[in-house]
Amino acid sequence: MEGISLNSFLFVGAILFVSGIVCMATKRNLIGILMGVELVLNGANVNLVAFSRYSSIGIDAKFIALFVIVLAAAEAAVALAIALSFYNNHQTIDVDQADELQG
Amino acid sequence: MTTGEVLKTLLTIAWLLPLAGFAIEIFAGYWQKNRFSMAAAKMSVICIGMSFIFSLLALIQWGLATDWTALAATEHHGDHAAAVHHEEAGNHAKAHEPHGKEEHANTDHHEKTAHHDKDEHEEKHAVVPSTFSGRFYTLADFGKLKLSLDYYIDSLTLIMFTMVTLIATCIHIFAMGYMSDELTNDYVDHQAHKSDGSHVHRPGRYYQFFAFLSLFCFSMLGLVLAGNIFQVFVFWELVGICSYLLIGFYTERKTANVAANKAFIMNRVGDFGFLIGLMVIWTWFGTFSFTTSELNGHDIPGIFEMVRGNDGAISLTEDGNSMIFRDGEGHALKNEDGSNRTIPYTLLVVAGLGVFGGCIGKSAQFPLQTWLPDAMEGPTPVSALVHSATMVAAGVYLTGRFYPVFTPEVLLTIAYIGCITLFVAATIAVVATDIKRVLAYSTISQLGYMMLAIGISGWVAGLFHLITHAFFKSLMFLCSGSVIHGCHHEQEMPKMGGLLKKMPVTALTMLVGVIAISGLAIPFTIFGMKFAFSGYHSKDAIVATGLAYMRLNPSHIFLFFVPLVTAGITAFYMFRLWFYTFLGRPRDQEMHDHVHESPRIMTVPLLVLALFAAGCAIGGESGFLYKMLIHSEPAGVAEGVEAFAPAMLTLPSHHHIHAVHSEAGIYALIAAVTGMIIAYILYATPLVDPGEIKRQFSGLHHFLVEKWHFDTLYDAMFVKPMHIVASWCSAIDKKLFDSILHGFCAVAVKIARFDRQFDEKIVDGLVETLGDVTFSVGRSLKVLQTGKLRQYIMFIAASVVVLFILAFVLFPSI
Amino acid sequence: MTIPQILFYIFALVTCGGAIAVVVSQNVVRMAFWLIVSLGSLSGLFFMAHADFVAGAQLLIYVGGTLVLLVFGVMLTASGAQRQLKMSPADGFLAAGVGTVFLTIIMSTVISVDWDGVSKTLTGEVVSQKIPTGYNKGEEGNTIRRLGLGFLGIRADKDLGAPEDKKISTGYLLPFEIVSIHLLVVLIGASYLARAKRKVAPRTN
Amino acid sequence: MPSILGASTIAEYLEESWNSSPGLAMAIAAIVHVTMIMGLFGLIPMVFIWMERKVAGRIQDRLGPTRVGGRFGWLQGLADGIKLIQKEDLCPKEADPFLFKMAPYITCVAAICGFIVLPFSQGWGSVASDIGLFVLFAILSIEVVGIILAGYSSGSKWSLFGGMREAAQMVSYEIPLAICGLVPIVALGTLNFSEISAVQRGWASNWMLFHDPFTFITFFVYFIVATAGCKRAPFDLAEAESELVGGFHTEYSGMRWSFFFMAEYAAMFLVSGVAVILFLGGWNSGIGFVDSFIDDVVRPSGPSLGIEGFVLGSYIANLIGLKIMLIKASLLVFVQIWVRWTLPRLRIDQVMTTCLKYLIPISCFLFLGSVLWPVVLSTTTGKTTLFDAVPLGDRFQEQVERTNSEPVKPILKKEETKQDKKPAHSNNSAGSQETVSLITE
Repeated sequence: MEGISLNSFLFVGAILFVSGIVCMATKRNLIGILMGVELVLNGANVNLVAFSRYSSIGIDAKFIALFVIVLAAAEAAVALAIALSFYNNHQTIDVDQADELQG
Repeated sequence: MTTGEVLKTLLTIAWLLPLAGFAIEIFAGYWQKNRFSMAAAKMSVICIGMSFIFSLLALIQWGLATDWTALAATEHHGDHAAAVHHEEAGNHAKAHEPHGKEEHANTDHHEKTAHHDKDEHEEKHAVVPSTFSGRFYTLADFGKLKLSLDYYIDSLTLIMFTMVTLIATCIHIFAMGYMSDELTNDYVDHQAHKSDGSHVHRPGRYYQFFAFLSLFCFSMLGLVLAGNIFQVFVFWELVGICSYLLIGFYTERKTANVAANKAFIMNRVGDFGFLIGLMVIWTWFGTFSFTTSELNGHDIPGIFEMVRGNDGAISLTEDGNSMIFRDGEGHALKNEDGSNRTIPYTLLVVAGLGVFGGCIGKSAQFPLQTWLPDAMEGPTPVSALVHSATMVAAGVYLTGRFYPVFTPEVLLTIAYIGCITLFVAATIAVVATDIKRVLAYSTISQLGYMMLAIGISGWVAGLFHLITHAFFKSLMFLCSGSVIHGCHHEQEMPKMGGLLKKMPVTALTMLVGVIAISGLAIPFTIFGMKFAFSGYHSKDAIVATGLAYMRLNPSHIFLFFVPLVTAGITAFYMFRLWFYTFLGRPRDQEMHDHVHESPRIMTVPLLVLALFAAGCAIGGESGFLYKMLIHSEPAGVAEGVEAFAPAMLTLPSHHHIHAVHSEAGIYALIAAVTGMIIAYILYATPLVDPGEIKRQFSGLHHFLVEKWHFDTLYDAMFVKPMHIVASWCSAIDKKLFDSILHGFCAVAVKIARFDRQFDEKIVDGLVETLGDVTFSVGRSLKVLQTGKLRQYIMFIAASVVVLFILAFVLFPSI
Repeated sequence: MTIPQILFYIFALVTCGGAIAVVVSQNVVRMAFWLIVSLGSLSGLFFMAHADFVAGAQLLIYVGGTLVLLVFGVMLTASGAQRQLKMSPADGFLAAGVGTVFLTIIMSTVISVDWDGVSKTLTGEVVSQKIPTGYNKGEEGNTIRRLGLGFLGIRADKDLGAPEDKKISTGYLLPFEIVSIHLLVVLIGASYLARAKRKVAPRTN
Repeated sequence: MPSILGASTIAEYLEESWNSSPGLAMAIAAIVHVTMIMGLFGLIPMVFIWMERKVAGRIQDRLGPTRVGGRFGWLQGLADGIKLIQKEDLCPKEADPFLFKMAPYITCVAAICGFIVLPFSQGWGSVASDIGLFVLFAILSIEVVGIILAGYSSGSKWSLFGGMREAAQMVSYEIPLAICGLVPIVALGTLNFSEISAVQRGWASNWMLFHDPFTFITFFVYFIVATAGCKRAPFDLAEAESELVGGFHTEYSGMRWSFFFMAEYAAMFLVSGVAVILFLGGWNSGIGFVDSFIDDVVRPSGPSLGIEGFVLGSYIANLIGLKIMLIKASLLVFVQIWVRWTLPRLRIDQVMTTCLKYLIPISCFLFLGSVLWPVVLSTTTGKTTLFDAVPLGDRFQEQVERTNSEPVKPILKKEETKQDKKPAHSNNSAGSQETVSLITE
């Protein structure tokens, strides 16, 4: 794979990661925030896979990437359940409404 | 099994049975249903009875082993001794000595042979040992010091065992009846009052009483069986605690408590001396064991051998200041550097005096005699036991047992102590009106006799009197108990009188005891034997010893005359008691009407004891008891001691005593008869009014009633000074120490005040300031906790950015 | 520009564009769509990075599973007629600013690190930036056997020392099983949590 | 990126014979493959729509299309296509126009991508991935997203209902589908379609269908689940005409509408192809001597076509294999069509119940059974398969041994390894190829 450097992968990961952060920070919809989380996790996964390809970590990084994916699925399931519960209680999905715990 | 093992086994069983009884009773007593049954008493009686049987078996075993030849030999010896007057004494003594050596060479180190079974034609029996010793169990092992349970069995032990168990059995049986009113859940103690004046009601303590009795017997037997002086001390104290428990049995009565405490504390005074003696012995002798014992694989000689060697003589160094230790074969013990092991003679005296101090306390000798009369507060069976077989006998027994360690100076002290005691107690007994107190003072007096006898080398006489006295005194106490029981716990003789018809068995058995203690006898020989009760023989022996002693040491004239006169006084006050109680007209008619003879369970022991009181010493010096005892006589007593340095005392030998025996007997009999007649005149006939005499000698009477003012004296000597010293101490405490303490306290309070200021201003201030700051910071930071998820994420992101930038700025090189 | 490079840039562009579109989009369903696009092409990137199983798992779990779930969630929580939750422009600008700075920092970090040097320091090997890929290198990205054996502790890509060490190495089987159980528990918990609670009507009397 | 086996063959041919640059060669190869797949994607629905019409007609006791293109109306599909292309592309006012337009593409892309990994004969696939089955299932699972989006973005309640139903149905049926796919995988120990097919060479008794009782049942379960996964009748609740008008595609028209159908037929073919490869011997005829003849006589014969090991005979053998494969898959599609026109539609709750309460437990049971089967069989008969096939245990053992004997080097060091003085291990991938050849031989 000539011409593709490790940095290219890392840049992609960085963009995904920062996009995820910004997504989390800006979306008022709880599910939008979840999407941001997924983006962040994928940004990390890109790095893992890239290092697996370009460094001597080897296959371990792929294992970790797999675990990340699987656990992200679990996380998404729970988060969605929370979202539904939240919706049932508040009749909205707006996270700005969820400020009962403010100081 | 050898004889020694058989004896050991039998006596051990006899010794431990009462303990088993105690354990069972005291634990079984926790169940309510056992408390008010006769089971405890029966158990107790069975235990002590079995003990008696085993003791008796041991006695028989001992006799069989020696083929009773020892007694026969003594018989020969008696003949022999009688022949001393015919100038055979020297021969005998000479024949005696190599013999002893030979025997010691032949026999085991642990065993001493009797000195008296050694006539030439009895040679084949000479090897039979008369002493068995050994070790049960090592309690503790502190290097050189071994604390162990040993046994030491000779004929004295056997006699003591048999006597104690027999008397104890009788007393137990008697007590079954006497204490039967305790068999209730609601015992009314008429002599104890609550604060509102009503009588004390309490559950009966029948089982407890018998448990304590058992423990008492166990302790006494253990003391007798003990093979070392430390063990003796242990059981000594056990006897003490048992007497404490039993004297204070009516614990609701203040007088009983005081008496128990008094007995206990008085004994502690004596035990203090005992402890000093023990320390001296341990420090200089290095062993507690009476006879040769094994330590770390080596035989080390016991105390007796070390002091007396094999010939019974004390071996002094040339300057006479120290005593050389010897082993059982007479060789001097060596130190590691080869020099002779010695003990300063003074310390030996101190050791002897110390141990005898313990005996003074235990046997209520002058000047510690005051506790014994007060000990009458206990139930009468206890008094009987204490006064005859156990408590007070322990002191005399130990004095006898420890005789080899006593130097002539100590013996002289013992003699004088005994002399004083016997006289003082007898005089007090003359005026006492409480039936039990009369008996108590007579006990003290008789104990004085025993001590005196031992002190003047009448070893056998003293212990002989111990045994006989045990029998007749227990008899009399039980009789008095029977009287008290019959008179519904009335103890004052002036309220009695004329009880002979009401309670004939008690009266007659009492009369046997009175005759016995007075030493009356028919001064003729019938069928070759003097017809006399036991007291005559023993007291006769003592008086004879005193006479012999006086002849040899003319300066100690009192040691003969005082006991002689006191023999008369004894007869007087004993008959006074009997006449007062049983003859004449009843002085308290109402009480007299209710008097009744005691049940059979109480009278049967009286009869048994009366039999023994009358006949135990039958035969006198050729009797069984005497011969048994003389078996155990320490080496060297029989020969007497020639004017011994530094006290320059000459102790009479058997031959000397024999020489004056019949003479002394007559004196004593005259004295006793005189006393009896006076008593008869005074109390049994209306010839003389004792009240008149009392008035004429009111000063003396008062002096005697006040017990020679001993209690007053002690009060003045010890109690008052102690109070004064205590008040001084209290004053010092209050004035000096308290003020110092108060000063400290004040300082502490001041410091604390300052501290409080510090705490409040600075510490609290700091903390509160911190809290306020935290609170205000939290209040202002509260704004940050918006509860808005997105803002949190922004915070995180922004802070990461800031951290990154900070890291870049601060660590640009990385 | 080689073919792989072109492919990479296409995939990378779609991935990043999709991610940014997710951020920019206001409609949740559109966000989901862009997320699908982004993550789908990300799996293409994984394929290119010779991680075909990870890529497959990415497709299966993320695109096929998680995102369907998300869309599901969107539909279950969309109340009313497509009400959109607008963010305030200030928030947007702030987030964009922070995001830009963040991205700059990460990018500069990535650039400033000498990966070859780091690798050399750590493992003594130089990271080759250019590993040529030829044709017929059939299992260049075929990692399934390695992964499978790696789960069992048999490592084809690493020298674990002596041959016997390869056999006793425990691998990732236990973590994998734990994750499986975890997943199961999470799913049960999630279904319980998401269950509509029936509220008891207050009694009227 | 896993190299594209077929493409690489062409590319290598171009590179070696025509001395073209690698990039160019690869690009040409890619274009060829894309064309072929797109063609297939266009062709398959056309054929199957025609087939559906004819079968439906016959089942309903009528003729079906008869006119277009000749005697059997075999160009009817093309005619339909032309008609649909001509139709106006409508977008409802309430719809989300962007998503509305994108949704069919996603569905289509998912279906098309499935063909990337599905081989039609030995080596005749775009990508010979080791995880072909896995990727195929993954790609098929994307399809549902398009449908949901379509249903959602149409702005119509019918569409939304349809989309939701479809989503629920497909998400549910994915589970038994994957588990049923695992059953032969467990028995075989590989996810590679080529290897799976190669193992089933020889008589039909070697087919996974007859491997053990569990795979036998699994095939039917799989077929049911796959039918449901393709939202075919009787599980076509998502587009139930009588209730939801047209379900998720109610608002669609013209070409966008046809895309959904093309995707559906493509998916039908895909799942049938997977069933053929997993259970029905793939491109093997099922007649022992025919297979032997093809592989042993035809395949190695003929002149070389420029690269080593690539001879004319192999081309012919693959062609035969392709035909066998297509026939088998078409037969299965026929069965699906048959079922559609003969069975009534279920209710949506029945559909879900069937899946969640019956198919999932059954498939789990089958999975467990197939896992335990070799153990039971080997303890009772000493063999690991009922019929004569390569024992699973041996092949696994062989893989382990090969992995152990392989020079263990990090992938990164490949370049150095090549320049190393160890020519024996210069090709790191030799081992894996060896496996494939070992199985095919």
